[in-house]
Amino acid sequence: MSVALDVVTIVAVSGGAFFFLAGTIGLLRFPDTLTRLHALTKADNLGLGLIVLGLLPQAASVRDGLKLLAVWFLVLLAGATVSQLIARVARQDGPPG
Amino acid sequence: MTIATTYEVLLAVMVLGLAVWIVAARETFAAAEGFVAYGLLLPLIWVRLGSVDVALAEAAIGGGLGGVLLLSAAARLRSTEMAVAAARPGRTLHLTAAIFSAIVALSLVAVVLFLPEPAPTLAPTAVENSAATGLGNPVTNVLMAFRAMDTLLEKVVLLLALVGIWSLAPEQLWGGRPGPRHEADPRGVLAFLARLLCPLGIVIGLYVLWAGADYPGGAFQGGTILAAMWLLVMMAGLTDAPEIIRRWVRLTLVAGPGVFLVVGLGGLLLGNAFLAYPAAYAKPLIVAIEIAMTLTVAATLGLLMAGPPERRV
Amino acid sequence: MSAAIVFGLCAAVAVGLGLYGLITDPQPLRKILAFNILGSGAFLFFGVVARRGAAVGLGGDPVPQALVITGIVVAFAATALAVALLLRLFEATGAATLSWDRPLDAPDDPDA
Amino acid sequence: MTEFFTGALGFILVMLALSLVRVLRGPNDADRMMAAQLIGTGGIAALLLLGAVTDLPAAVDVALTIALLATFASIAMVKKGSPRLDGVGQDSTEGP
Repeated sequence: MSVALDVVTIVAVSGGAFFFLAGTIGLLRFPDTLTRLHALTKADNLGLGLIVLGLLPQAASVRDGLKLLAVWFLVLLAGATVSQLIARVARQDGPPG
Repeated sequence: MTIATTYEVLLAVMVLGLAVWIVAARETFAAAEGFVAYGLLLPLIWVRLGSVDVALAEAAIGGGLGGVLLLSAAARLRSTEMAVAAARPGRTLHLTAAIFSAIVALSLVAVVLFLPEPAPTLAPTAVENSAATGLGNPVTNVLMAFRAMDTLLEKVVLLLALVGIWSLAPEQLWGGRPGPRHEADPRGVLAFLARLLCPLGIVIGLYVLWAGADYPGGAFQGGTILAAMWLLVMMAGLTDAPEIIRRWVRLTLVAGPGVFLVVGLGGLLLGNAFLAYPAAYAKPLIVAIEIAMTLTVAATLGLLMAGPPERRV
Repeated sequence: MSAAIVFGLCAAVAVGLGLYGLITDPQPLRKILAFNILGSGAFLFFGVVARRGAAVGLGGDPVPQALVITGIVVAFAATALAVALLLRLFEATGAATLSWDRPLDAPDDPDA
Repeated sequence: MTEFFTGALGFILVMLALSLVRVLRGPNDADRMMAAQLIGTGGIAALLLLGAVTDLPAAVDVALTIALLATFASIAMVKKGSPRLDGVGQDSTEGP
């Protein structure tokens, strides 16, 4: 049982790290603001989400698990809102595209 | 170099890189954006140093309210920037300042390298006396009992800063509402965020206050989170800032220091000293002070961020 | 090297950088930013002292930690007051400068 | 498991350091703000992993606070100090 949970942790956290890598590379390499925004949201939602998912089996108590899920939910909410707001600024700042 | 040290060096280099950028950036607004990132990285250092209480405070202030304050100010002052930047001091002053700052930094480096061994610590004393209050969090013990006077005066300082800001209002606007009225878009993304985030944030703020008795957290950290939620609702235009002349505003602002003072004077009358808690009631009294403090901190920080009164209606 | 040494050195450099910015930057808001960097460096020192004082099962000496929390509150209050003063100055004069030469009157003089 | 978390933590820290480059390079406000947002998220991930590695469960509370407040800076940036959401009347153009 604990081995299976450890495998879940390793797979999920590695997946999360991969999406952070993808998000960071996208943020650095993509040509304009809106495509970079696209890359950012991957790291926000999937990267952190998978890391939270991976940490859940290791949580010491139900309360710790709930806190982890709350962190993810807050980041999802913040990410969804902020990407809207940033897109608004990007549209004002530069040519669309 | 161990792995842990490598990480610490990486973190320190990141923070210092941002600090250089904040000092050197051409545009103030960009520097303020760097300061937000700086404020988001500092809590990592504090957790690494084992000071989770401080990490919470730094996250709430540095990553949250402080960044908002400086970003908004930078945006409002953007038009003046080029003119003021032209007044850069001469090369001699830059060189002198660089040498002076380097000397200060190097002396501090020497201080760090030659700190006394073994390190002096008050931790054993704090643990020995923790039974007197019944609280499990040593930092809360220090804040609320062993150095209660500091904490009382710190809240008075917050209040004085607010009085200072309010006194910047033009005579005819005294007693009015602080800051501009934020335009509401009830179907917009900001109103959506405020409606969803605010209840959650209030729960988390109260949780941080409640946890503060035995685990990292406390009145200031919880109050800062509540202040941020209030500010969010104001920025979304869902509610307006209160007129500062209102009695409930004034009462909330003095509630924390007021309760603290009353308990302190009670200690003088019943016990043996100012701010001495009667042993049997130490914990309930401290919790009562902390609850009043949280409300006061939330109100004070919210109004500090809102600025001086700008409107009568 | 321990965490205390690494972050102690980091604190020293942050104080130096903040001090330099505070002295040289002509813009008051930049001075406020630099002041905050200087402050965070000073706070980190307390964190280092607290870390070194770890004993009897505590991760750090609680007294410096409590002092830093007080310090953060006071520094924030000071920052908010300074920002409000600056914005009021801007409102009243249309400029945000501490210089005697009003930059609006003499925009072309770099050595002013 | 600790070794694995330590490795993951180092990886996230390197990602954080890389996204700092975007703060420095810009070119405009939105880009810097995105980098700050990514640093917020990465910092949260690092805090969660650090809490698991060093056995400091309270690190999650710090992560929770950051998650709650990281949005504020972006809102302040978009509002640009004006009461309107799109910051009309403020000069928001900036060359690369």
